[in-house]
Amino acid sequence: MNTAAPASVEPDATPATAAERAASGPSVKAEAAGFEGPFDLLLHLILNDKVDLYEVSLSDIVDAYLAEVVKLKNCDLEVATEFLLIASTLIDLKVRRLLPEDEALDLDEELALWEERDMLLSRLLESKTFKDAAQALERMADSAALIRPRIAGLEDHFLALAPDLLENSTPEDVHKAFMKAMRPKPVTNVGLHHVTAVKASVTKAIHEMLLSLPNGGRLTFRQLTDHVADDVMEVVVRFLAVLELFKQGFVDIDQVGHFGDLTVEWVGSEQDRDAALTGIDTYEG
Amino acid sequence: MQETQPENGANLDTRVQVDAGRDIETAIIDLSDEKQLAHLSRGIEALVMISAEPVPDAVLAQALATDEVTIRTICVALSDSYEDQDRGFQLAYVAGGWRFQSHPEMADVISDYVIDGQNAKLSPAAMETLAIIAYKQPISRAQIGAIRGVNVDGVLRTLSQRGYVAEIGRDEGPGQAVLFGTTASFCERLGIADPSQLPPLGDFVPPAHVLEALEQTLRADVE
Amino acid sequence: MQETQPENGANLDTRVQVDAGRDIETAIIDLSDEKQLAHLSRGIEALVMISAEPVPDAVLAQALATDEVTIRTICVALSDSYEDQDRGFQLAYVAGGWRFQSHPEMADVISDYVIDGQNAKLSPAAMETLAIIAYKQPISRAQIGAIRGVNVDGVLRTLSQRGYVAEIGRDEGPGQAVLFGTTASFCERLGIADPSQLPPLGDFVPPAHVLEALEQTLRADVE
Repeated sequence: MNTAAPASVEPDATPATAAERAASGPSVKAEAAGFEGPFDLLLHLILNDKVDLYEVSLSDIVDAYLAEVVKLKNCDLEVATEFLLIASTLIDLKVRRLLPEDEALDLDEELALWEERDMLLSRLLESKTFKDAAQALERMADSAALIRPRIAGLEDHFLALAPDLLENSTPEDVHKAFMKAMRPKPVTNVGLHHVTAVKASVTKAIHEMLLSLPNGGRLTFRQLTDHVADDVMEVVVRFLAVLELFKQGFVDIDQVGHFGDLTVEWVGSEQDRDAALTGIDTYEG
Repeated sequence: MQETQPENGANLDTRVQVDAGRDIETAIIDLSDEKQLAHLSRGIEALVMISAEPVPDAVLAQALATDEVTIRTICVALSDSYEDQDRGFQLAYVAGGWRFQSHPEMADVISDYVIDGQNAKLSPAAMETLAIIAYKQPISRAQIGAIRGVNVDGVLRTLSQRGYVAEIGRDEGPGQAVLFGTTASFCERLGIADPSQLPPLGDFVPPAHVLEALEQTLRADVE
Repeated sequence: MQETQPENGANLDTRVQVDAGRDIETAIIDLSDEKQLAHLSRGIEALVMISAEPVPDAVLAQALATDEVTIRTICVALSDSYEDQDRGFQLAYVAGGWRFQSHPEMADVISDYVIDGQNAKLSPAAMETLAIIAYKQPISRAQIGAIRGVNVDGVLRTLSQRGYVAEIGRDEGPGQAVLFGTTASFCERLGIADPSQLPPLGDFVPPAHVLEALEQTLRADVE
C-alpha cells in the first residue's frame, strides 16, 4: 500500500483511477472511475445499473473494491484510512459468510460484525441520500437559471439624492477588501474525518416500530419517520429496522413507482411481536 | 393560491420558485380603505422596481410606514395579478426579499438575449457538499467529511469563494470547530426564499429496491 | 407584417399622452392572432425587465423576430395598460429605448427611501468587486465574474451608476469586451491622486483561479 503520502493532496481528485483493470468478477466493474471516496466507490460497485442488483455477489464486490484500494496513490492518510476501514468490514463479512454456520465466530466478534455492517449500511444510505438531494438541488438551480432578476437599480435622477457610498472609506479599506476577495478563508483542520458516531440504534428503532405498527393496518414509511424526518441517520436506521422485520416475515413492504411512498404493513400475529422483540434482543445481545 | 399541486417531478421545481413567498403569513388588510391600499401597492411596485437586490418585507414596511404582514399580503396579491394578466415578469420572494424577475416561461426569449458567465456549473463533489451543508447546517468541516468519507477542504474553499456557504458560527465544544451554513446567494441561485423551502430530505431516502440491493449485498449471514 | 399601414387610430390608441415614445409611428398589428400578440407582449416585458439599460426597438424586434413598428405598437399598449391599472411603475421610452421606471407620482416615496441613510452602504460584495477593479484595471466583466465566481452585472451597474467605475476601453481581442477601471471621482473620495497610491500589494500572489481568470483570453462577451 503506498497510500501513506499525506503531503500532496488534491482533495477533490482522490482516486480517479481507470478501473478497467479492476480484478473484478464477471459481473462487477468499476468502470466509471472518478468516484469520490469509499462510499462513492462502494455504492457504485453495488448499484452499478449494468448488473442485475440481485446477482452481485459480495465476493465480487470485495475483489473489485480491494483492486481500487490497491491503486490508491497520492491519497491522504485519512482518506486511505477510511477506505481501509471499509475494506476490512467487507472482508469480515466475506469471511463470515464462508464459515459454516456451526463454526461461527465467537459471540462478541459476531455482534461487532453486525454493528459494523449496520454502520456501513447506514453511511452508504446517508451518502446516497445526499447524492440524490444534490441532484435535486442542481435541477432547482437549473430551473432558477431560466429566470433573470431585475438589476437596473435606481433611476439616474434619484442618484443625486443618495448619500455617497464611499463616505468614510479609506484606501486601506479597498486594500482590505481586495485581500478578502483573493484569500481563501483560513481553515482549521479538525482531522477526525473518519470518526462518525452513529447514535441511532436499529434495535431501538425496531422496538419503536413494533409499538407503532397497527395489527393488520398499514403505515407509510414517511409516517413512520415523520418525527425524525430531518435526521437522515435516524431515517436510515428505521429503514434498516423495516428491512429486519421484513426479513423475519413480520411485515410486508410495498412501493408504488420509483420514488413512491413505501408502505409497511404488519402481517404477523400478536405473538410474533413478542418473538420479534426477543429475536432482536438476541441479535443485539 | 396554494392550490398548485405538483403534477409531477418535472414541474415541481418551477412551482417552488413561483410559490416562493406564498408560504407566509398574510393578513386580511382593510380593503375598505382603497386609497391607502392603492398607495401601498404602487409604493411597493416603485420601490422594488428601483432596487437591484431583493427587498425584504421589513425595508418595504419601513419605507411605506406600515407593517410587514400588510406588505406580504399586498405583495402576494400583486404577484397574483401579474400572473393572472399573463405578464412576462413576476414579483417573487427570493433570498429574503421581493424582486421583479422574468417569467420562467420566457426562458427561451431571454436565454438568447443574455449570455454571461453566470452560474458556472459546480462539480458533483461540490454539489453534494453543498447539499449536506444546506440540510445539516450549522455543520462543521469534520462532520461534512464524515458523511462524505473524504477530505472536503478543497470543495469547501470553492463553495465559500463562490459565496454559497459561509462560516456562521463556532462549535461550543472543545476545538471550537468552525460551523458552516448556506448564504443568501445560495438561496438566490436556487430561486428559493430560504433553506426551509428546500424539498424535505426524506424525499431522497433511497427507494426500497436500492435499499434492498445494498442490504442484500452486505448481509452478514451465511449464503 | 411589414406592410406598415400608417396609423389611422384603429385598434390601439396611440395618441401622444405622456412622453416620448408615444410620438411614434405605430402599426395596426394583427390582433386576431391573440397568441402571437401575447407572446410578443410577454417577451417585451421580460426583456425590458431584466435589462439594465433602455432597450431599443430594434433590439426587441430582433430578439422577438418581429419588426420595430410592431414592437412600438405593443410597447405603447403595455404602457397604457400599466397606467390604466394605476401601477407604481411605467414602461417609458427614454434615451433611445424602453425601460421600466418608477411612476413619477411615487417620487416622494422613493426620494425618502433613497435619502434614508440606511440603504447607503456598499455591500461587501460591491466593495470587493470595486477593490478587484481598482487593483486589476483594466478588467472585463467576464474576468471579474471569473474571479468572484458569480454574476457581477448588478454590482457593476451600481458601481458605475455611482460613478466609482467606468468603461475605460475595449479589449482588442475578438469579443472587444468592455474594460472597466476606476474613475477620478473614486480616487477623489478616497483622497488619493490615482490608483497607484492604493496600498501596495507587495509580493502577494493571487490564487491560481484568479491568475487563470486574468490570463484567460477575453472571451466574446455580450455587453
